[in-house]
Amino acid sequence: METLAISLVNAVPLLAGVPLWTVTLLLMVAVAAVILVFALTFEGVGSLVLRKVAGDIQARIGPNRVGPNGMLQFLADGVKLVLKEDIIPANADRLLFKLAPYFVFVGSFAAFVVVPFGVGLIAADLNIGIYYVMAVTSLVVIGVLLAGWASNNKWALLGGMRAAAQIVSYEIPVGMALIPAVLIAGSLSLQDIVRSQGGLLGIFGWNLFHNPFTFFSFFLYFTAAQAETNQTPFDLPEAESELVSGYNVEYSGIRFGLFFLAEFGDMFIVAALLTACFLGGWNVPFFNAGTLPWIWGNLLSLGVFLTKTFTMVLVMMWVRWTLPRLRVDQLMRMSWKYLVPLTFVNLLGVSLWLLVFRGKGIPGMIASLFG
Amino acid sequence: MGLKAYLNDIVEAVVTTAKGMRITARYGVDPKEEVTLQYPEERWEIPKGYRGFLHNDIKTCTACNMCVKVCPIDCISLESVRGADKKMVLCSYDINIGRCMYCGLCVEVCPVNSLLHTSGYEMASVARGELILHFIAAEDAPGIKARVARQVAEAAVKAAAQAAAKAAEVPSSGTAEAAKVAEAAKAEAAKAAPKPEAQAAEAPAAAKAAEVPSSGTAEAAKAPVVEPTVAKEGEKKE
Amino acid sequence: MTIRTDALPTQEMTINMGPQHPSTHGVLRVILTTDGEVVTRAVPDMGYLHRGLEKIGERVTYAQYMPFTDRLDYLAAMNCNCAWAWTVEKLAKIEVPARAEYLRVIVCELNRISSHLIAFGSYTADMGAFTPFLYAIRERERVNDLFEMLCGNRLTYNYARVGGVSGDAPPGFLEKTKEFLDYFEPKLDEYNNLISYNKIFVHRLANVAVISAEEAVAYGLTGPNLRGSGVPFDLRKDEPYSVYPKFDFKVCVGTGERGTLGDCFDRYMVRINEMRESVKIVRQAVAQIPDGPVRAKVPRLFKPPVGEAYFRSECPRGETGIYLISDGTVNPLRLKIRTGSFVTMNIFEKVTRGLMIADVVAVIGSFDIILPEIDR
Amino acid sequence: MEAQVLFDTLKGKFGDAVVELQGEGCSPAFVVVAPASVQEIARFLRDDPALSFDSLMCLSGVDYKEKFAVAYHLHSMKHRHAIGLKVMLPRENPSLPTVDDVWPAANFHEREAFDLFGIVFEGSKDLRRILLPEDWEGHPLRKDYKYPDFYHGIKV
Repeated sequence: METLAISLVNAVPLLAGVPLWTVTLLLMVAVAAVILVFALTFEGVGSLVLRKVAGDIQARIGPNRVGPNGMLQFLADGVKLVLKEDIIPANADRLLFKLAPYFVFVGSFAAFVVVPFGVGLIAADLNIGIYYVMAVTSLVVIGVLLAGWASNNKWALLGGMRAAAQIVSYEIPVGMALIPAVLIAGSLSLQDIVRSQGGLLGIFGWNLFHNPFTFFSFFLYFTAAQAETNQTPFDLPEAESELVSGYNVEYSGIRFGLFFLAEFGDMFIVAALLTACFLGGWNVPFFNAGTLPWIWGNLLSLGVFLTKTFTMVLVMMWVRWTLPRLRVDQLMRMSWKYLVPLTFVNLLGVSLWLLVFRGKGIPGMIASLFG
Repeated sequence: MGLKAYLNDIVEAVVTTAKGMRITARYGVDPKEEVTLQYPEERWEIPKGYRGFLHNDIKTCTACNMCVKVCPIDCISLESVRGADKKMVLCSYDINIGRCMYCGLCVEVCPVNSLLHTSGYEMASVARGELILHFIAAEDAPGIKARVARQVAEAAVKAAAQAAAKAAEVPSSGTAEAAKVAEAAKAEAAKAAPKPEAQAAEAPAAAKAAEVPSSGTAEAAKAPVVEPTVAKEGEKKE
Repeated sequence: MTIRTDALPTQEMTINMGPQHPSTHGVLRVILTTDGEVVTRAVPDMGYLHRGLEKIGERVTYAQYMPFTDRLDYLAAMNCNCAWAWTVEKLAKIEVPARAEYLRVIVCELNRISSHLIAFGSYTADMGAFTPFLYAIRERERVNDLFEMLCGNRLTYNYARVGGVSGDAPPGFLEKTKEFLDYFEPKLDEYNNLISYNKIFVHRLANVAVISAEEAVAYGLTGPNLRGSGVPFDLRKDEPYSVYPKFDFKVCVGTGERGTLGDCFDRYMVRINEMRESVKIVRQAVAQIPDGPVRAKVPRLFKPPVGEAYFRSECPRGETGIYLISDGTVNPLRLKIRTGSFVTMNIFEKVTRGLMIADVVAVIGSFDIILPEIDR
Repeated sequence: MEAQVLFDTLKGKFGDAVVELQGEGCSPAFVVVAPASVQEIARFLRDDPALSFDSLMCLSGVDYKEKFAVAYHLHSMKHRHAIGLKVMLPRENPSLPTVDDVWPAANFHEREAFDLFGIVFEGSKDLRRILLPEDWEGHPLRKDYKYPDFYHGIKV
């Protein structure tokens, strides 16, 4: 960000007298605003798409009244949420009750910072990108737990407890399933991971096809991430038919809206990580977008990235509208007896593979056979 | 749990999930599978014999009271007076459709098929009173009563006169029978007469208030009828 | 799931589930005492929908009571209609024309299909899969269309009458019924593929709330809940009424195919299989239906002889038994309706002990209770 | 099994506790028994291998205007036969022993009879109102029940 600020100061003579830190700060705020707008738009559109997909799958139409073909439904929903009365239960812990939605929203929004949207489109290319995402999204647990506790509602409390147990247990398989990508790239930075999947192999350069173990990692991560973002079949913290609405049962208006937005934000983050770590990220197949002029290169790679990400989001919705929900003990069993051992075995497999074949994947080996 | 069972579990989970997802995907992509009826714009075909709002054709109704008796929840109320020709004349017929459960028992018992189900099913209202259908406007009831009373009185007077004339016609016969008939007719006329008079005394005031023309015959035709298309009213109100 | 009692001392929590709760299938209230997620006691509290249907019965005539039976179990109103008609006919020994009996069987079985569809659909929705619920509703709409064609209403049919049915089938009804059956039968396999044998679904249901055959009989369970425990008892077969003896069908019982005999999955599967049997019955009935009148002559001011009758018929939610006492007047002296759901709730507290909260939902769904039937 | 045969069996076993056979116009026929011995008879009906009435179909309170009654409808899954059992009770303080330890199914029915008729089942493991609120006054299915105008200030 600072380098960008320096080049900006150099380019625009008007800014010559302004201290460098001010420019940097302003630039950061501007970037944050752009990402916020993007996140909110995605979350709005995501909710619309979710309902449309649900409609299609369930042999009905879905929202189609607001705007052409229901396109503006999410705006109507948003306006409704903002205008609704903000109710705080009489015996709630008011401070924590108000604080909880922000925790959840911040946790999901802050992860957008390291999402590699394009060749140069990344708010902060942290060298600990993946760890940052995992750390920041864990903030959601605190928010959910606070919400459940502060509501002074036993259903909400149960939802909060479930969420805490669930997210904490699934943190391990999520991390373990992502490590193969880190091993292959040799870096925790998401940009580096994406770049490692570029090259002349096209889609066979993706980590997904690198070796059998990475192939499995993709599905393991997908499953574990579904659980971490509380999507069906792992939507126990919400569990509409059991806990009514779980931790957010007492929330209304914009506070509920924040939970709602965070849910879609999480969905995007998971899909983005899937894309970045396994599906080649913003890499345009058989083409190096970095060679194009800055603006076109970035636009092209952004398009590729978003296409892949949205496809993954759609698949997540598809799963969501097909499967029933697990029970709490089954959820825990799934994490500790299935996903954790499998991800460890997988990690071992990837490490051995990399050691034995000196970092080469199957497509790479085949390619080198043919010169 | 052996390793085989463990792996079997995983495979089974994946296979059954895939099966389910194949079905949902088929519905997801096939637009023909959408079954939603876009209600206010599209409507389903209402079959014959649909049990919608009740409608009573008061011109055919004989005020036999069967529907009132059979209604399990007493949502029909009816008031009638005995007319000049000994038939009952309706002076009010109300159905509380807020209470009606559309069971159709009343329609089934109606001997002249004047009470029927329409195909109307839409009605929105903000007051419960609006849900009571008046097939004869409440303000017309006194007018109808007055008219019927007058007709009854007229008929009674006529009958008395006829009887008297009959009695006068056959004085020569002098039989006790004829005298008896004449006597009876007179007595009947006398019985009938005072009552209508008493009513007639009240009636003008009521009639005036309601501004019902006392032209008698025209009234029956004029008696306001609630249109069968109640649904339209509901739409207007929306 | 075993509970360690020697663990750290914890406090039990009392949770109020219902009467407004998405998966109590109405206004059932369950007072849960839980130890974390594990239910130590679940006491059902009923009566939120009590309308005094038995008291109403004492002030209306026999014919007038028919619409009230619609409200007894609104998802299977036809079955309740016919149960009432059969009871009164048993009491007054009225002969019903054959065509009317066939029509009754057709509508009863169609209604059983639609009721089991709701049971299936709402159960999957309780388990978190919302999609099959809408598929079930879609199929049920078709049955409703048929009933609307037949009697003019979609939910409260009021179709049966003492001595027959309210009207003959309109032209085209039987053909449309056949069309529906042809459409519906393959859907059952689709449901099985979509959800019934889904690993998660099976895991949620199998070995949950096991009721042994002896227990089921002792607690008076009937219908699919009894058959789910492996007792092959079906009133249509074992105490035949109407024209049921003329049809060939199988009594579906639980087999314990994915767990223990008598668990939630067995009760669920019995319903799915029963839909197939109902399709079979309707097919036969449509093929065999004779011509003729549909209503016996019953005096308008109907007064049955002094006497008492208990008639039970197989409704989708178990046996609906009506105990009817006549004192020779136009109104019954007393009528008691024994419904499947009401009796089933008796065992609820027993089977839910030690389950998890999510399992309580599974148990309620597997019993397929409906509140108007419990509260009457 | 014929109702008459069953009646004779019971008569032979319990003597005066078995009052009469009510067969006329009743289907199934009723064996009227004395209130005090209903539990004993019920247990016999269930446990006797020739009878084995293992299922209680229905238990209803009845108000015959001059008397109360409790009617039991029994069915045997093994022999597929049915019989009615009836107990006549006085209008004042009607009470009789419970049968819910013979047939667990009886519990809810007994609660309902207690709720709507005020018939007390002695020794019941859980005799509370079931359909009406705990603080409801009166027993609605009695013929002499007066409808209340208000319940907690709410117009009924």
